[in-house]
Amino acid sequence: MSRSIAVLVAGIAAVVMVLSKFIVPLESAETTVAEWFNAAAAIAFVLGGASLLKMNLLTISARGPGWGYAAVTLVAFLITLGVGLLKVGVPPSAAFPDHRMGGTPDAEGGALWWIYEYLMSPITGTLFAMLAFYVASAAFRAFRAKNAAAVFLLVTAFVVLLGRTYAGVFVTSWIPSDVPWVSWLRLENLSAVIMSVFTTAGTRAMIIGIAIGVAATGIKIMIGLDRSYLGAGSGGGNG
Amino acid sequence: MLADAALPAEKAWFAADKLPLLAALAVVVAAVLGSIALARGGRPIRIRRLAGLDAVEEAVGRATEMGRPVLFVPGIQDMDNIMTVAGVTILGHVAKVAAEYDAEIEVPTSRSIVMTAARDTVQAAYLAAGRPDSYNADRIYYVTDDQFAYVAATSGMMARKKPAACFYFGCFFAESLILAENGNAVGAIQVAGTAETAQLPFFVAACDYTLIGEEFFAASAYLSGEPDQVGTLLGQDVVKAIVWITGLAAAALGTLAALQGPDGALRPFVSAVRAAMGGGA
Amino acid sequence: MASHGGTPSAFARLDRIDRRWIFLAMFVAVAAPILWVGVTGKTFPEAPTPAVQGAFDAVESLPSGARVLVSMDFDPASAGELQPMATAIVRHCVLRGHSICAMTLWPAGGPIIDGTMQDVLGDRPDWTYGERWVNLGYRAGFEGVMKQMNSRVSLAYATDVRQTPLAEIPMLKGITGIADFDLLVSISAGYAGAKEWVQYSVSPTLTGAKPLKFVAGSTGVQTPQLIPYYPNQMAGILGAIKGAAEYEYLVNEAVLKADPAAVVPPRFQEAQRRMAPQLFGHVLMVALIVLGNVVFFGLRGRESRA
Amino acid sequence: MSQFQGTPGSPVDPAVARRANRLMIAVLAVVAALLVVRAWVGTEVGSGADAQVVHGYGMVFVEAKGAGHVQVPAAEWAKAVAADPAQQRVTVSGPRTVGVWAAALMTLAVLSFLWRDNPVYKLAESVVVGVSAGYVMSTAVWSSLVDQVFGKLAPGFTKAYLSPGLTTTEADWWALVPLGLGMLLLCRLSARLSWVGMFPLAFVVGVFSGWRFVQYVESDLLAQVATMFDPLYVTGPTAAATVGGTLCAVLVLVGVLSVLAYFFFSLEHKGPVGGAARVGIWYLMITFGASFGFTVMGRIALLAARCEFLFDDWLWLIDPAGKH
Repeated sequence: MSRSIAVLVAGIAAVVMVLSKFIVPLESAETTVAEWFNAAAAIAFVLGGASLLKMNLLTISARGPGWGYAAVTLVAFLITLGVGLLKVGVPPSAAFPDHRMGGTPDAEGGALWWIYEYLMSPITGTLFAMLAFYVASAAFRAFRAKNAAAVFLLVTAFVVLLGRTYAGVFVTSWIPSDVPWVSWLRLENLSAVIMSVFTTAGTRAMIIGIAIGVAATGIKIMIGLDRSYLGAGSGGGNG
Repeated sequence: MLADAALPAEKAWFAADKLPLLAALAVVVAAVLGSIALARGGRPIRIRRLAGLDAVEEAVGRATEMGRPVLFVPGIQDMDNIMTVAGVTILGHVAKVAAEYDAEIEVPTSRSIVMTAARDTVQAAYLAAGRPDSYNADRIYYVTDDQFAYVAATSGMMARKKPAACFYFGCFFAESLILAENGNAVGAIQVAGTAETAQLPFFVAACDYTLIGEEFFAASAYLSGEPDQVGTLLGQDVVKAIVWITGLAAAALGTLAALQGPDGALRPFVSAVRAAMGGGA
Repeated sequence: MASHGGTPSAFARLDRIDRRWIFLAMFVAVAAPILWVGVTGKTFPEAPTPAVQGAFDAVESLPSGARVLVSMDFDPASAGELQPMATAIVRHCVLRGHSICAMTLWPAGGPIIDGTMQDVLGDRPDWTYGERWVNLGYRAGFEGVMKQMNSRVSLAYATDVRQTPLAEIPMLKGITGIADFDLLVSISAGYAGAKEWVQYSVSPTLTGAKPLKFVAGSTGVQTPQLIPYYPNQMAGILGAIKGAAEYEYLVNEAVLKADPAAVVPPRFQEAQRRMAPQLFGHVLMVALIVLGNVVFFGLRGRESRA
Repeated sequence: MSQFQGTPGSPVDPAVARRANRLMIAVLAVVAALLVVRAWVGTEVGSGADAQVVHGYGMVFVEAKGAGHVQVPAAEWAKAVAADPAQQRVTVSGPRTVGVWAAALMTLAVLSFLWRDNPVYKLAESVVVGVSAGYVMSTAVWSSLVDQVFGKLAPGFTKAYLSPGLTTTEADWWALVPLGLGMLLLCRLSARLSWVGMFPLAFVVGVFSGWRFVQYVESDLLAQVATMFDPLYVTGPTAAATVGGTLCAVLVLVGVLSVLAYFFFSLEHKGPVGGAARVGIWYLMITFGASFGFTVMGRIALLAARCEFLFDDWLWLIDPAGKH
């Protein structure tokens, strides 16, 4: 029963949003819904924090494997949240110099800014930078020219990798740049042609296909054929 | 509030410039719903052969010969991600082939709900293959939610057990590289499928077969056998065919208009249609 | 894998190489040029690609005093690639006399706006807040924020980050919806970012009377997915650090052309400096792939002979 | 568990592993000793008569301005000290210098994973998980909930205690709707009540899929198909430009149509469809190759940024941006 109501809610919401694109008086309905949507998105972040709290508390109380690390996460979370909500050390805003809560929570000089600048930035930045090492290792051990398709892929990758740095200019500088019949063979020009012709065509076809797929999913949600969203929550990962 | 006052008093109730969009939406809706109705009506819909799916049998067969396990990774996202759902559907097929060949199948997951879903799927596959006794739930286990910890544990497992076939079907991020690299190092046949565009190049370069984007969803729809899913697939093909023909006609018209020169009769028409579709002048 | 006889072949030894040597090679390939460039201060000349030139022209061609909405949709994890772009585009806007309205759709984007504006406006006290630039900050809601801004910016943002109501901000006078800006810029690391701006805010205006001009800066991972939108749905794209370097080069050239005696502060050449580690990193990658394949086919040849 | 050490190609032989570890420690010790020596010698900041020698790494200088402090290059400090040795206007900032050290150590902690999995890496990872969640949550509260929800329900209280710039004075009870949605969403945390969370989720999914349905078709289908009106015959200023332009235009159209053909699933790849699909796969491979190149480019750029931080902000080995 409640599932059917949920499916109905989703269907009606979707249809109204589609109609508001065409029926002008519905535009204000759309912006109101957008406002609710945004507030729900903000609360989803609160939900994320709460579920992190719950998970780590469970790990700690059960003394599960790595509970010490869970405790570190918990302490880091609570400290950051605390200084953020209380605006610890935040310089007051120029317009309201006497108001304690007038400043921006992450303004330079505040405690939350310090955490952002000196803990969050370097660690997330380095976690992403690690991918440079992994891709190098995979380059040596996994990217094999096993078939013609892979050869095509790797050769294109070489052209782009070299053509997008000075290496391309250096390697093919012997090709005259003022003879239009051959100058496109210079690596820097060739990589530009790959982008403007092949990537444009290939990606255009792909995004057309994806758009059709998204539209089909939307239709199924509107008529209640697709209910997979009633499943579970999700997380993310490093791209 | 101020903005409302500035608007003209007599406002059209319908956004006229969106008429082409409405037509396009109508075409898509008609194609998809019509095809679903067709599929529900019991009309058989053929799906083309997918090299990546054909490779499943070959890879599992080889694993059986070598007496080594088969590894299946359903991505690192939860069941609300459509790629994970598609991955688990394909897991059903792989498990069925494995059951028929009597190969061991190993499924480490990054989410506990995915583990539950994977266990149900694999058990059903073993039952369908007539070997319910060979099903071992312990081989399908949850590792950790954390991305790199998951990939580290899975890599370690791969190094120890040396699977002869590795399947990666689902939503992948940076771990795609590390998994494919380790699979390569143990000499496994690797088959991947994802719609995560940034990871596709790496899978194509490092795996033996890759189901690319929509191909991945098509494989899942085909294997699920549900008329709604197969019908949707057909509906999408119909829209693609319309795009194909429209595109060809557009190119012909555009070229003709260009050949006619700036004063040609076709030019205003082409510009108007193009602009109405949102393609500039 | 296969080693024949007592001593393993060179191929087999290479194939079993500890991957930490590869990590070390990558570190050296990137670190050494940084030290070298840091000491010498030399950079490579850049030849702008059409998409970057398009972005530059979009900013350049606006009349002085135009209003530009810059959405910095990234967090510190991608700042290595995108910060130089943000700095270069904002600097170009300021040099051309455009007013800037900054915002972000990413929760961790707030301090990035502050940092960028401080970098660019540090020596421009004449660029008063409220008159020439304004910081709206972060708002949760992704596409929901775009939808609201399409009809009225004040629906999404009641005040700026300094708690000033939008109606009292001089530079936003006459701005109702997003299409009232002369240009939209998104420096984007993924969702929500440039692609969503194209879909939700730019494309709907293309069939109307005043199409919204749009320029995107994007990470290497996302760039290929934006290419089909150029030049129809976006005026230009800065792709990865190379795009940033080209844009920096164009802006610096324009400065030097206007005043040959001008000195370009080194903080405005960040991306150009980064092209040196980039060069060696790329060459190493190519070399590793080639070497890996030589080893692979070398071993396979031996196996089939044995 | 040292997962990466267990992978093939790593020193599985314990003696080799021990030797590698000893070598690593020796290298680190040498680097540390060199850094100590360099700190003792000192680094010169400022120029000419203003030059001062500083001993240490990662120091951040600030100048008092208004209510807060702003970061200034070390050279400013050198100038200020040269003018007045007792000045207090430009000083070393304790918290920020500690911050640079913390950032540097955390950077190294993450990089240490490359050597092998270790507790220091796990510590950095645990810290960042907690810190990011806390940061995002407090930002969401301040930037969205305070103004958009609390401010509408209790404008007087919010203006007095939380958000002095608030202009609304009367309560807007419609704001209860998003609040209610949010409360229901929070029910998902409880096992017993999680079914209640289904409704706000259905609302969000419905709204979102309605928007996506329209915008994908408008932007990625209709507007993209519109580009196919591009003429296949392009005239350029020279013969080469005409040939090149025409060829490119033809290649783009052929590419779009052939890749689309590859993604036809209800037709077997035989005959003309098969031919088109085969051309399509070549286009896809080139597209992926370019994508591969761009992705690698991005990864390396991020690494370069981290290296620059270590060498510039922390170790003061280089000063390309004039920070010291």
